[in-house]
Amino acid sequence: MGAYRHFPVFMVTVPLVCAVLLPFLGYLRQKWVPWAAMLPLAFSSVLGLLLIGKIPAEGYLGYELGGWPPPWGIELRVDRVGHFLMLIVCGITLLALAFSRRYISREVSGGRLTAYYVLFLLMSGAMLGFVATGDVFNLFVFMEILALSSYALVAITGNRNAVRAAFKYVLMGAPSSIMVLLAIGFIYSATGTLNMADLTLRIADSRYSEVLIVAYILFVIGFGVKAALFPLHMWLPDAHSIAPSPISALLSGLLVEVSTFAIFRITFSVFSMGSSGLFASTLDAVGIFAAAAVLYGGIMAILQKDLKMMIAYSTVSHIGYIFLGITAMTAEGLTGAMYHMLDHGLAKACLFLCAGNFIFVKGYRRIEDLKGAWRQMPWTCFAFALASISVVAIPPTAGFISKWYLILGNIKGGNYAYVVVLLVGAILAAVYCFRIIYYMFFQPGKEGAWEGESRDAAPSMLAPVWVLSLGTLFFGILSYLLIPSLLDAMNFLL
Amino acid sequence: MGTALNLTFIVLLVVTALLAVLARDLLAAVIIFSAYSLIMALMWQRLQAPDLALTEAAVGAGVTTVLFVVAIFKTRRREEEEE
Amino acid sequence: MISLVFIAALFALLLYVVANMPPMGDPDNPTNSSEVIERYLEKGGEETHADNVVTGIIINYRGYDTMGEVTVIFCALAAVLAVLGRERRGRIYAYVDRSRVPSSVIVRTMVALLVPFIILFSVYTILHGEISPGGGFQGGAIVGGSMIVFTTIFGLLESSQRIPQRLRFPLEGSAVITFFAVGALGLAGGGNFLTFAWPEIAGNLQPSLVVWLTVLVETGIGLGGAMVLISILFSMIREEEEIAVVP
Amino acid sequence: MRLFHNYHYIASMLLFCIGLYTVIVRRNIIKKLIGLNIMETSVFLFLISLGYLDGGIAPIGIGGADPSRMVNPLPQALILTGIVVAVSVTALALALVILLYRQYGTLDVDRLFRDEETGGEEGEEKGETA
Repeated sequence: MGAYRHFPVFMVTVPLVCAVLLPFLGYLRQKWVPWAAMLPLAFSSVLGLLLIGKIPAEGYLGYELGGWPPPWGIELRVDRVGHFLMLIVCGITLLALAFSRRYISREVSGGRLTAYYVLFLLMSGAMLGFVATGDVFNLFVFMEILALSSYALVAITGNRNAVRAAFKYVLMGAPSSIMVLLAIGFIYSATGTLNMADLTLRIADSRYSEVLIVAYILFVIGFGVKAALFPLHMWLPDAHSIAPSPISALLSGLLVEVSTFAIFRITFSVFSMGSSGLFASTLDAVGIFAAAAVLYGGIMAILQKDLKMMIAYSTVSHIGYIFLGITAMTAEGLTGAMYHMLDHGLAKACLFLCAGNFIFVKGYRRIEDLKGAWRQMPWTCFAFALASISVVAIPPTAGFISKWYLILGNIKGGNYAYVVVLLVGAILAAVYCFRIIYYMFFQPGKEGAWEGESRDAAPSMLAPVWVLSLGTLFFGILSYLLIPSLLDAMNFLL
Repeated sequence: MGTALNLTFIVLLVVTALLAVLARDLLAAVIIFSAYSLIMALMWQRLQAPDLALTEAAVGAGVTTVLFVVAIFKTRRREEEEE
Repeated sequence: MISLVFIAALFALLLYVVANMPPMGDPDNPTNSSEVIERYLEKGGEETHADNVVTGIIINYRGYDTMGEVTVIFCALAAVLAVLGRERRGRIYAYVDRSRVPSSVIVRTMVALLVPFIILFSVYTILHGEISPGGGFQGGAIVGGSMIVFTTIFGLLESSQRIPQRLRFPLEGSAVITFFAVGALGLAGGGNFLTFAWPEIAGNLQPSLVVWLTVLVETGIGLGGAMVLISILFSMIREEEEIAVVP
Repeated sequence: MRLFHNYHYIASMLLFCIGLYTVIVRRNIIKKLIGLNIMETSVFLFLISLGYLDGGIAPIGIGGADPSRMVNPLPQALILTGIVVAVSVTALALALVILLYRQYGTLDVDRLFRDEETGGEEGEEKGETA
């Protein structure tokens, strides 16, 4: 074991500690803060990239914090899937942060600017920790850092609607955290341990299956609120559409997926499914809600007039997709779900950042106002179109690959109804995405709407958008690099 | 003896929780909540958790209550009537 | 109505769980009989050098949780400041200080006399954390509580001069920073992150070293926690309209 | 009989539901936050009772206390973290309440969210700016 075994803990801890140090820099040199905030995330990204191929043969990289072996101490456990997600988190947070520098200085000022970057780093570090940890209580702690920083980031502009959306988010998020804590209490009472790997062993021969099932249901409800699974999604459209655009990109592209990953983890690593019929029926119920989410989110997205609101509802729909992959319980379905997390993270972050560009340059939020936009903002419009194509799942993009595997997984699992739902969801996505593309490229703009001196957004705001949209294309064409190892990892889990 | 005392605490906890929830005067509700936290601290001492009893007495009954009181002074004291 | 039904159903479900749970207080139930607990209770004293096993777990066995915990309070501070903003510096600004509660001489004198003793008690709580109930955050919360009492009687202006922003500002992150520093120290000794003990290097000094590091971390948590709570309180109390006056 | 023996658990579940009722049904937002705190403490009570041992002593090993009689220290360590988390969430939520009241002049959720349908579109005017 070389030095790389220390990498996971530094990937998680360095952003958190740098967040604490950032106010000092803000006090001395306010101007350097946006640049300095990128350093820890770049550091984490580099460590994450160096870890590629270093995950040992047993399928995970464990790290005993404090040198205490797992059931006594806390363990970080990065398996292939977790590593994959950590890389996504690093990449998207870094791009969103780069985008923030110009964007946020207009919406937020003074001391709050430093607070914005502090909270941003705390949120990124917490997401990494949330994915990496191998201890259920540690999971709760990271979830709380994540939740607190995201509540505040939604409200950071101080705009009255933003504060209200943030409060709505608190009112749903905080009880759900408590439910997760109660669920942790339940599984602790039935097994006497908190380490995930240890839990798997003990749950298998626990006498208290009733307690465990209710614990599982509470976990699903608790993380379901954070992941905005259909009936629990009420906070999402407000929070995602009103937050500043880089934050919307993080919330929609990462937070929701990381929470979904928590359910995935609890389902497959902790409860190691299949031991009891009741678990399976819980998962079936989740599947029904996920299918409802796909349809509901798609229809609501079509009905929206506000661009960011539409993208937010599209997120509700796509969370349904990911859950449908998980409930399929086949390696293909799970691979599709994981690949969809990648694709959805890239595409949604790109769409929200494009919306941010429209708001920043012209102040336009409504879909109507985008008519004829490409004349003035061609770069943003083309990136938007590319990301939309991935959302709709048209071939060379990553969205197609992920949906292909989702459908394949559901066919193998015998859930033909869900296959239909997935296809209908893609049609709905085509309706709401192509409408905007049509407006942008083929409709004449309103008189004077796209005139004036300001051209397309600044290069520092276009670059992240283009990296993300080209990313969807890249991972679509080169999917054979990742799919086999993901399939392996999933077969290993099942 | 021990059980009776525990049961008394539990009854008190439920009663104070209900009162805190039902009181129309927010300040009263917060003060009742403070009493609830103190009883909770005593309960935890009975369960042999002195660390937590100390924490709950300082944080739950102290800091949290004061934060609530500050918030009430910054906003309004009475619950609004039904429309 | 739907929510009432939902809550009733949830309560029934939870009761069903409770009815199927291992009996409370039984030495044989899974929580009390696992080998996790045995090691904590029997070897905790010698492995963490803290007689209070809870402190041993918080600082040593599960130190990463506590590091997360102190990050949570720091995050709460950053969040509250992002939402409400800091109070203005006492020297430059004065304001219509409405945070004072009118009170008699007796109350004022008593509070002024008591606050130092409360702070002394909190110092005791922090430093004695490893052998008696208490520890960093409890002590910090007690300091916070004493400053709250002081603020209600003497007003925000007075108390923000006693604990000025330039004192609080560098100390707010002290909990996370000490934790990280101690953790990195363990790494420097060749162990894992957050390792407190290196028998091969420290030799005979190891027990006292661990105790000192524990006390250091507790102090960091106490100071950081107290400052964060006071800053949150001041930020919530501060008035919006402030008037600049000549000093 | 086991149900009665676990009366601490029942109490914490009851308190949990009282708290959840408050969070969902009561319209005053400060009331909701009190409910949230009741929920939190109830879960803490539950976890601490999990670690209780009949006739146990506090897990502080001074004066040759017998380790086999000590109660389970792990839930206590977890709850200490939990309490800190609870007070942090409460502080942030109350800060939001203060700001909401400044901008809307009400603490009632129904009034707060009444104009929600149009809220997203007219949201350009800035409220308080620091």
